[in-house]
Amino acid sequence: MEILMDDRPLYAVLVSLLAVPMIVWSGDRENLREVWTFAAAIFKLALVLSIAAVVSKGSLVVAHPIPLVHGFKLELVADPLGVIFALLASSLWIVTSIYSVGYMRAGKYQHQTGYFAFFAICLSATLGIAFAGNLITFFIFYEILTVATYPLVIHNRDQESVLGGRKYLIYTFIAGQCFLAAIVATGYLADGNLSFSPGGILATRLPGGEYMLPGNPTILRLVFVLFMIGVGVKAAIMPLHGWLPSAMVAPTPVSSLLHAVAVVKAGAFGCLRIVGFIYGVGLMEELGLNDFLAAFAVVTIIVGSLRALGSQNLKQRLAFSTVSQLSYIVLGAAIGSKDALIGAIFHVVAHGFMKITLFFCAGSIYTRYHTYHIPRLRGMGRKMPVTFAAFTIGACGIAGMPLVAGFLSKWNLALGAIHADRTILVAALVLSSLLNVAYFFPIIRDAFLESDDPVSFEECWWPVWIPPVITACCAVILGLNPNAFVGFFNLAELAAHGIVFGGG
Amino acid sequence: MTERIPGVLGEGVSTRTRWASLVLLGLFGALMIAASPGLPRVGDANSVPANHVADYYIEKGYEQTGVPNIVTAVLADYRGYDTMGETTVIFVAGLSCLLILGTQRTLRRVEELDLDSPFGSVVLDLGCRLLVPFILLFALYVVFHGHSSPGGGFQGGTFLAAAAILIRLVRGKGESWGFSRRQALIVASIGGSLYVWIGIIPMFYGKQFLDYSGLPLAVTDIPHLRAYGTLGIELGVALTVMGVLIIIFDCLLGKEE
Amino acid sequence: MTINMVYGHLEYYLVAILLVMGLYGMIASTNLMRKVMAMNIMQVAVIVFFISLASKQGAMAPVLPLDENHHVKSVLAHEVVNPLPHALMLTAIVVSVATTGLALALLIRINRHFGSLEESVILEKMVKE
Amino acid sequence: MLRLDILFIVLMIACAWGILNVKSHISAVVIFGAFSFFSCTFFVVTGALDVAFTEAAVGAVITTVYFMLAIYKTGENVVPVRRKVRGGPNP
Amino acid sequence: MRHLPALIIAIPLASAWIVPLTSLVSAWLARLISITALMFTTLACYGSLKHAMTLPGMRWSYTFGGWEASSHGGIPIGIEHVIDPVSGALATLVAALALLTVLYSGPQIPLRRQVRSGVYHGLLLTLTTGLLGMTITGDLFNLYVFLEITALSAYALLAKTGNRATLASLRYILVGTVAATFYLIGLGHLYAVTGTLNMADLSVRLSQVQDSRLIGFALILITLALLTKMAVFPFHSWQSDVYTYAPPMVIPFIAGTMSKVVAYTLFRLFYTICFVDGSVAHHVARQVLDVVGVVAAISLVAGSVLAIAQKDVRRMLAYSSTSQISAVALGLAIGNASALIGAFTLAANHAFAKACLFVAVGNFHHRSGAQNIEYLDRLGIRMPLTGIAFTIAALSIMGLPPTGGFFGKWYLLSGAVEKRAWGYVLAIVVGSLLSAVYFARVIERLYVGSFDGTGHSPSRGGTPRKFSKENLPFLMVAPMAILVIFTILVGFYNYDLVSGLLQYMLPAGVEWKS
Repeated sequence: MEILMDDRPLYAVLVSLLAVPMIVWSGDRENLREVWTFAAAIFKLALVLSIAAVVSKGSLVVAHPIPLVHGFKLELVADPLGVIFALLASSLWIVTSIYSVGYMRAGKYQHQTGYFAFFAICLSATLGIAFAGNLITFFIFYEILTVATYPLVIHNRDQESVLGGRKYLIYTFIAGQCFLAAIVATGYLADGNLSFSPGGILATRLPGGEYMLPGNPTILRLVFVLFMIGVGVKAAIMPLHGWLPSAMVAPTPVSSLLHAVAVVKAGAFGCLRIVGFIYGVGLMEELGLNDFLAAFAVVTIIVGSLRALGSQNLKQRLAFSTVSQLSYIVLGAAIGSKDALIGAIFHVVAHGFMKITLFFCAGSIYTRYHTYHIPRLRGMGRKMPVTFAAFTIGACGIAGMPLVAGFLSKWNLALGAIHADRTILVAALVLSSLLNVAYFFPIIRDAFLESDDPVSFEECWWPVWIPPVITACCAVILGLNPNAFVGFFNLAELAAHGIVFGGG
Repeated sequence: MTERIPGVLGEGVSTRTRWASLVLLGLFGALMIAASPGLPRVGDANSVPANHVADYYIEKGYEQTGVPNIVTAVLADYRGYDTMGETTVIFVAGLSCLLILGTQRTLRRVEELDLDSPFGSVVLDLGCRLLVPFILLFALYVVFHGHSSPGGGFQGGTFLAAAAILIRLVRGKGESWGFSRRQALIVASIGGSLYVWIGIIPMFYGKQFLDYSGLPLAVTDIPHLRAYGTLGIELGVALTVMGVLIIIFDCLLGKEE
Repeated sequence: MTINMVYGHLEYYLVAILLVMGLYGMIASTNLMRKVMAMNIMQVAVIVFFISLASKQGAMAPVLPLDENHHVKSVLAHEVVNPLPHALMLTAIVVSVATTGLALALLIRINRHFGSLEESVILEKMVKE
Repeated sequence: MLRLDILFIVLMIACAWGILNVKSHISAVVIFGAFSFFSCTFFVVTGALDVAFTEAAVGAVITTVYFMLAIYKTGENVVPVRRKVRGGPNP
Repeated sequence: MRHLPALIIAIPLASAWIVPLTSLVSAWLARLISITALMFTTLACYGSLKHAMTLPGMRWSYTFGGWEASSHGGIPIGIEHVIDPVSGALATLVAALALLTVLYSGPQIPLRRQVRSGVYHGLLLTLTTGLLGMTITGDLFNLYVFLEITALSAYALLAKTGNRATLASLRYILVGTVAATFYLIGLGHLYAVTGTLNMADLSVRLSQVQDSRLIGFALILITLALLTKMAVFPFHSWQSDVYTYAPPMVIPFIAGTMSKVVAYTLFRLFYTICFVDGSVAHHVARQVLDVVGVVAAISLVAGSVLAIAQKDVRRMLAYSSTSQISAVALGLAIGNASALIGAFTLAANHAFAKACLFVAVGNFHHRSGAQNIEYLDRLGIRMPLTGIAFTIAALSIMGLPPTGGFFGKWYLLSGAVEKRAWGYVLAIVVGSLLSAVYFARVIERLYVGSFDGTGHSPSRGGTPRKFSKENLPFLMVAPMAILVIFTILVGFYNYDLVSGLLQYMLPAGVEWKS
């Protein structure tokens, strides 16, 4: 595969960062301020698309590296996996921006300038994570994302949000330190090589098939655990998920883009990077780490769904559903067969579109009726038909119904599990799908059927209800033709192929 | 934790502290005694330190610096840089006392001393009248003869200060020859500047900092020139010490505002 | 350690004792004035240490003598005690007096505010504030 | 043979003990004067004339005077009572 | 040109002597003189650093009085200044910070009290002189003299503001004098076995000494003294009170530079004096240094823990300094290339960031009289510039990317891992976590404020005045801005810093791992 030296990834990262000073400068002149956001978003999407066009032909786009510390550079490499994540984030940023404008203005929120500024920073960090070519680059943007999200979490400045913010900081800082320690250890074990390469850098496979380990396996396992703590907090793997539900106090756009897509996916994405590009699936087998990881993933999937079933607050329920859905990706990484990886990578996209739809809906309901309390949604389907239609589509997708994107990812996951003869996992998938149905469909039933007042149209103003429609449509289109738009599925296949067979 | 009374251990002296410190200090003493066998015997003429640098000073000292008192030679010439720092330390002490205790008023006026009643009896009074001139004379002798006999700037300056302090002590309020803190500060600064500039001037004549052989004096042979330089800095030191000691005295004795 | 050795290093042992006494005074005495005095003891101990290093058996003071026609006699190294530590210790003495002056100034300020130099009294005052 | 230097150091130690344990400050200062006087004599017998000179001028005279002044100003010539501060750092 | 190393000392010292005099005439003149003097001093430091980098061996020795010192091969009868990359850079740092401090204290020193301001400036100049001298001197006893100059000036400046400050400063005097005495005794022992005071000559002659017990004792004493001056954990007790009650204008300078200079002395003691291969001294020094490492690792954590427990911002910052300087000491103790680079980076970063933090806190105090964390409510919003400066500096001390603190931590960690010292790794990680905790607390106060009625317990950290309307004077904001810019630059241009300067600081025999 040929390599194209080109700084577009760097520009894609920087563009939203450049918007920040303009946003701050515009201050309270709202429309002008929003113009900057949209300009940056569109520009960013354009850049990422142009990169994707190259990458989907099977070549890499590499920005000129910037020396960072002795022996390590700031490398930005656009490979299939990264491009998928970048596409997801940058495309959804536009939709979310529309939605944020509607939501924030309708809700008359304070300090909107800071809100949009930090949002832009978060997007830069996300793109940085997507394109990071080595661990230290990844870590830098990872920490920037952590810090830049904090002001958005405590945006309401009330006690609840501040407590949520503290919880978030504690979890993520601890994770970050463990991650850093793991990275340094890796740099030592793989003497000075931290760059992601498909198939892993830690172990070299001898012709005989067995692996030559750089250090004794215990240390490798320990480092892996540190890594998993590092990414697992953001990916909300079960013992480490505590911050996510309490971070739901943030305004809904934040929850929808960051806590359904950017931040948490950054964690899951990091998990894929570690498994596929640092350790390599073969070494995972060798060290017996994949069962270890799979166990956690399964537990998270099931227990997350159960907790979702348990909560009566819509956003909480969505949060827990996110927790459980994210672990599909982790599970795919853990299984490590090609189909499973395709499923996992595709699930990054699919879940992004579906879950953001659901959050948008929750937000618009809140804007209209100021409630997240599920029993009070009874009959609202007839008042807000569009919103609830979108909600239904999203729910179907999450539950893995055919014709919606979620189905493909689950299908591939199941296939992968079977090929890797771990049929038991299929049972887990099925069970979780049932649970998804169990915690979404009562809402929909109540909303549409549990009242007999005539259908009316009481949506809020358009920026609030258009975005969910768009994302829902995308989800459906992806379900019908997974290669719609830029060929997500091909990219996923490319990435998975690279991970499994190395070199790629 | 936020408040402790000052102490080396930074806390009140409970018996526990007392014993702990005793143990630690005993350990310290034991260590020092244990290390002592490596030290040269007291009075050993061929110990290591006696034969590396010191012998050079003793044998070359006079012909290089023209100062028979080798300690003065080392102090003021070979290690004149140290002595400059040392003078600075004194000066800093004076400034510190001004900063901590002195104020505008006390710096202006003289009769601020807080000795409400002089110690003076007739005998003391007479004694100090007799004594002071000789002290001054001796002080000057010490300063200027420090080359070829024990003594030098510090001692001389101390005696100069002692004279003034004696007057203040005996005659009490108001009697300080009009030598206020202000003048003391001026004297001290002049002394120190003298030192520094004696150091700086040679640099204009292509010599190193504090290289007295670069002083623009009409003296041909280097050792004499150096001797003059030494004399100059001794004078500077004396002035500084005198001024500062008086400043400290007055500050300690100044009225509270 | 033979008797001879002990005899040759007696000064150092005594210096150690002086140092320990000074330190102990600084720690254990409850009065700030005494602490400062103890500080002085410690500093003098160091000076004694250096001077003992410098001394030579039966050597003369480092002031070169004059011969009959008033020229400075040149001497051999072992006839004169080591002048370097003397120079250093002059500095040390001056430093110690400077420190003492500063410390006493602070003591007076403290006494003005707290009305005492007894640690226990000062502590009570501070707790009251 | 009698070693004067040892003798003087021993005397210094005695003085130090006195400084630390005597009741009133003034007597402590007086003993301090004696202390530095003995150190002077020690310096003399070890041939450190300059140091002895300086110590006599600075240590024995000036420092003593300063201590006297400080006592005079603080007006406290008290017994350093050995009262135990209960507990450790912050009672 | 060839006199630059002497000018580094001569300029501030000469002006220090005349500033109090001129203040008798006009305080403005005095301030002007000190500012210009420090400007030229900074230039001299920078110039001599530049020149030293061009010399073979990057070592520029300047002897005083024309008496040769050992680097000319002979008997070291004189005193020399040694400018190498480390000392030159550190001197430049010190001088620059001193300049900033003079500017910063401008609006806070009332000029009508002429003499006081004159004396203040004089002391500031002597303090700078002392620090510079400690940095660039090549002679152990000369270092002691400058140590005392520094210490005395610091005692006085810190005691400037009244009662508790005097008490704290008195304790500082007692502790500091004990430290200086220990240093002197250790020095005496080294002199007794080598007969020289010049560092270069000392390292040569010390390598032939066989008596490990004596060398060990000397090293232990000197190390104890230096650790005390650095306020590393068991010996830190003097620092907190001093930093809490001291006048806000000198604290940034003292907190920023003093501990670094002493740390550099520690560095030289071990790396340029003792580490001569195969000598007994090297062996002993290595052991002592390992102990230092353990102490530093403990202190790194303990300092942060103590900082978390504080109500008062400046006290918190004092304890955070303890933990940070311990990180530097840890880097010195680990002693491989990465760790040393980490130590240097952390030192530079901490110098700028901590100075900036203290300036910011001083500004908060200046306008609102608040010094307790409880009273900082939403000040970050009312004083946006100061708030941002505080936040950035705090982030860089927490060691979050892409600040200098992060890179320093990175190098330090990789050094520890190279040495397979997992305990150190743990200490570093935990330390920076805790630092994140106590800074996050303050920043949250600054921008969000408090919700529970607690926190407003009347406490001694400066009761809150009415928030003063008029803005801060320019001279109190500009230094803060400069400091924060430098803090950011240390992070962004870290690589150039390392490749351009820091890597030349590595002592002989310590090389990058391939």
